[in-house]
Amino acid sequence: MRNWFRNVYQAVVTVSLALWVCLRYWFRTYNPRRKTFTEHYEYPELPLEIFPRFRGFHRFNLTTCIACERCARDCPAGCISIGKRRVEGKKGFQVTSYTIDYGRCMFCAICTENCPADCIYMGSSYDLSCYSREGCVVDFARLPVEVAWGRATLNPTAVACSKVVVEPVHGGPNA
Amino acid sequence: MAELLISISIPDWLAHTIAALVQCGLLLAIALCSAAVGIWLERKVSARIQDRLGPTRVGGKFGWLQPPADGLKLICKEDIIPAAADHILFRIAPYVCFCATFCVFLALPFANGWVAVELNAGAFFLLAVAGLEIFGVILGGYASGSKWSLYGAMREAAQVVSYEIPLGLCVVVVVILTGTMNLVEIGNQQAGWFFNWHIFHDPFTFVVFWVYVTCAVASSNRAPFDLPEAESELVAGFLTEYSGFRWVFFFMGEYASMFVVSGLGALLFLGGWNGPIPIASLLGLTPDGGDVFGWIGNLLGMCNFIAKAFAGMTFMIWLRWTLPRLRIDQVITTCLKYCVPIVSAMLAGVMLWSFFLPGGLILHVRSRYVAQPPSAVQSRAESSITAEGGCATRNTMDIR
Amino acid sequence: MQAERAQSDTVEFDVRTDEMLINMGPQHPSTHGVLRVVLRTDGEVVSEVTPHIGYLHRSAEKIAEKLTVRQYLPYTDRLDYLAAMNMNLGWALTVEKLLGRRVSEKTRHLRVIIAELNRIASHLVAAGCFGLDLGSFTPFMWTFREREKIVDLFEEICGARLTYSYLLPGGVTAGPPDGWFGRCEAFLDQFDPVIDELHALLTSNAIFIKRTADVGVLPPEMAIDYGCTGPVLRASGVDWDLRRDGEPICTEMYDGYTWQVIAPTGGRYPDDHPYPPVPPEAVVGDSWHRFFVRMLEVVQSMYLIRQGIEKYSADDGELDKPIKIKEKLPKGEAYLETEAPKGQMGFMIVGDGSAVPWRVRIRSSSFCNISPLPELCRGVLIADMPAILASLDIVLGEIDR
Amino acid sequence: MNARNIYDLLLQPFKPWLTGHDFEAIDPWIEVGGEGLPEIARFLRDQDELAFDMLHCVTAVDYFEPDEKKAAKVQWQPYLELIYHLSSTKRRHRLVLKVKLPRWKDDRPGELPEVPSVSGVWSTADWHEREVFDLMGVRFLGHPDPRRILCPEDWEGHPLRKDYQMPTEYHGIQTR
Repeated sequence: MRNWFRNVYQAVVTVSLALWVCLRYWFRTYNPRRKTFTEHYEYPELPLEIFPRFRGFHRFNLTTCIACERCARDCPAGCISIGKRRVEGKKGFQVTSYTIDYGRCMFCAICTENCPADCIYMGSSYDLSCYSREGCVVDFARLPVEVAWGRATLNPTAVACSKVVVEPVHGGPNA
Repeated sequence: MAELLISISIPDWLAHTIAALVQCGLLLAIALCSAAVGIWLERKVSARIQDRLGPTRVGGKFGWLQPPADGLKLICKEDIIPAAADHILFRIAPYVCFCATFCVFLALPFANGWVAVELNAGAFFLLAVAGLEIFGVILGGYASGSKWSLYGAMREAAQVVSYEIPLGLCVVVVVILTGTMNLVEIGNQQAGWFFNWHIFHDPFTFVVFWVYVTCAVASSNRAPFDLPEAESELVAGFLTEYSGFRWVFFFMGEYASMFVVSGLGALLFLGGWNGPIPIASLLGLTPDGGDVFGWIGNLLGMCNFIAKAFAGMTFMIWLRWTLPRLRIDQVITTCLKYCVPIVSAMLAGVMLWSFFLPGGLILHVRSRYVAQPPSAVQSRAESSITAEGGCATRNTMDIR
Repeated sequence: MQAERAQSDTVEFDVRTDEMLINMGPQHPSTHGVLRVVLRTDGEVVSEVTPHIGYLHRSAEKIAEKLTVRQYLPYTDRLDYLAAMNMNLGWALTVEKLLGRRVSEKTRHLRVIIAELNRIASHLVAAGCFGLDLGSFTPFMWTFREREKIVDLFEEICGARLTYSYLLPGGVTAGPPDGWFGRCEAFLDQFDPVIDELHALLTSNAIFIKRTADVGVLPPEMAIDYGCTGPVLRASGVDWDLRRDGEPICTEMYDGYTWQVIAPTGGRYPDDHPYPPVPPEAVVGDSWHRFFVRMLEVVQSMYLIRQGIEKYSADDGELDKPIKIKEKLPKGEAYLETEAPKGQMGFMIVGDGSAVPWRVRIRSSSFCNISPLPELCRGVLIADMPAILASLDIVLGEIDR
Repeated sequence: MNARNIYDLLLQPFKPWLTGHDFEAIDPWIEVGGEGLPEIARFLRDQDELAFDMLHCVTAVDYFEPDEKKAAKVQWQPYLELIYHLSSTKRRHRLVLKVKLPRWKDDRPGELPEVPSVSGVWSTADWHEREVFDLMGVRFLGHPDPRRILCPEDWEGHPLRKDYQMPTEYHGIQTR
């Protein structure tokens, strides 16, 4: 019997306490200075605040890359592949393609650690998506100039530009 | 209304049909609106409690068009009937559920005399019809052909059937107090200042009110008693296999029944359409002052009633987003081991109280020490004995 | 136990009932991922539980045989993704054990701070999900909000919000930015009252107690027998924490720190704390204790972080640089378990003289913690299943590896 | 108590089964013959001064070099090694037990090597042995539930073996 009364008492007290805690939250959120927690992020309207070290989609500087392939070797996921070509009469290579498969990349930033030319680093884009696995493959050599040269960060527009396949005007010499 | 139509020489049958249709339309509008507002309220309140904003985009800053938008989205969804389901029952179930809830609105008075069907045994009818809602849930759960749904249905059956008992007892307490089962009369007896409300009648009714809240929450399947659709245990319980428009019907049924139990609670304990301060009667907005004044007074009363019902809904929402869910055995234990004994004891208490102090605690003290009784009390209707009730008769003259 | 009694009742009354097989998961709201549990039920009573795992198997051990230890580090993030820092730490310490290296004092303090912050984050998720599985949604949102703040701190220090790859073998990628410790302390200060709110909403709540007390009791012998570790083991009353009782390489990380191992030995908690008392219904080793141990551990972690910040600021040494990417491993094998939030996370590395390990073994805490599930869930009600599962606090990424 | 003392303790009753040890390794280990494993395990658990009540991990290492050029360089003959990590919550010491197995029973490829199960001694071994069976292909005699645990029931081969070839197709699903 005592247990019965204790249970009733406990239930009433703790339920009211819980209700009170929730009520306090409820009304605290109307405080214009506090606001709700989510109100501090207006994501689709305003971009999220990003810290300087954020490891987003890469930025890559095509002009300084020496195609040493260290990043490609170091990458744990093996998502970087580099196409290169010897330049006649010059030292070193010319980068013809620098592809990162973002379907596999895990943004660990190991590729940026040992780059001798400091040409790849982590950018600040985070909202890049596509509908197909092929779409995740970004060739930095085909990006618009300011992105590929590391001046702008990788963005959807740039990626879309890089995917445009320019068809030859006629079907080629044998057509 | 039918009389009005007949008076402009419209045939009897047509007049009655038109009147019925108009009333049904009005009630349906109220039922749907209450569901829509309830959904919106649920989203906003839960969001605030959880430090979020809730819907903000659809329809301006407060997202008040969210429920219609949701409805639109749900209508556009693919309508799936599982292969293992009993097709006919599966289709019927949501409508049964919603119709049952809708029927309750028939007997729910919104203001003095503003009720579709004024029944002598309104309270009885209300409880009986509200109990039909589980029929739809059980049908839906059974017909889904899914084990999780079946669990939901069985839980619903066990839970609602057992909670009908304390719920009924709570209503009986008020019936004893008022001596009538007519809901309009019950509302009218609480006219005047807020201390005329049954909740403040005596300490026993105060406790009974909270028991009623518990049972009402349980019988409308709201957390912490939302076992039939316990999403962390039964996926979505009886709703698991439902999608699209059928799901909407279940959902509207739930919110409408929330409105109904809150409204019933307001009617039985919180003075119904009588505000805390009898503004209407102070300003003379009573039927005695003329039809138009009476009509305005009733409109005020209706606002009162709806505000109270929504306050009740808000409380249920607030409760839902605060508490964890009970287990099925604990739900039944709460009912049979706690609610039923408490309300039975309170029933006895109320009987004794109304025998010795029939005017209620505050009124009694007032009448003893304050010379002037409140004016509203004078206008109180004489108690009536209903055929079904016939228990304690309340003599309002004692107060004077 | 109550539910067992319920089962015996059905036998006594000799009601003819049919048993039903139900599939809980792999898509179920409360299996915490792609866990599949086959329930054999008699009405609401669960008579047999068979967990099926492996839906998230990504051959983590096989992948490790192709990568160097530095390269493998990002993969350890994906084991217990809710406590990626602790996974990094476990891997880093194992590599250091194999290489026979020790890090500087300053790095050690930074590691303590980071690891304990992540412990708080992980326990918050555990507490929130526990509430969610019992049908209380609000604490879940609150704990995730607090976790979000920790994640923000981590984003600031390492640039990622889930898979941190920060505590590397031999050191860290970069030291904390300016003012980071200030923000860290600010977080701890505002976090204090939130704990009380969580206690008000869950721990002391009558319904919560009714749902968790005396449910899924794991006796200490059984817990040890099944290799349960971490809060699950400690909630059974076994005073065992690798931060204090582990191998030297783990324990010396916490040298000079004062804190307590939270374990209800003899039914009592070690500290006088301002948190709710143990309800009379609770039995040591039940779900309630597992929850409560986590909540108290959060407070201990906060002490540790505060001390760590003090020690780090006082230390004028240097942070260590991580090992080279092609660092050669010696021949031999090293096995090390560290105290991750969910239990003891063990890595074994077999080196063969090259940079790539010959074999890597991951002993995951959740894998062991979930293995007594069939025992715990025998004869409970269906609703207790999620409660027990949530109290074990499993992460499928770690179980299936 | 360190591994040397434990070895001395084990020497008395189990001398024929102790086949090797290394006390200087990073984790000192004792190697035992497979047949004696359950008795030794029970002894380790039940002896009061040992009290190894917790089995942390059961795992196996495949010492086999699929690359023929490299295989010529390695000293060891191919074998499988089972490793048991034990510790005692009471006595606070730890031990590594090892069991050496042939890669195939009787050197017939496809015949899984066998070893007695210790799941009767420590329940941890139950799932861990299932995992070793699944990924490494060791048959545990007397195991209560010898099924695969991580891979699907009908998976072929044991993926953690060094000579494992990933199938290109599984039930019509491309795997690479």
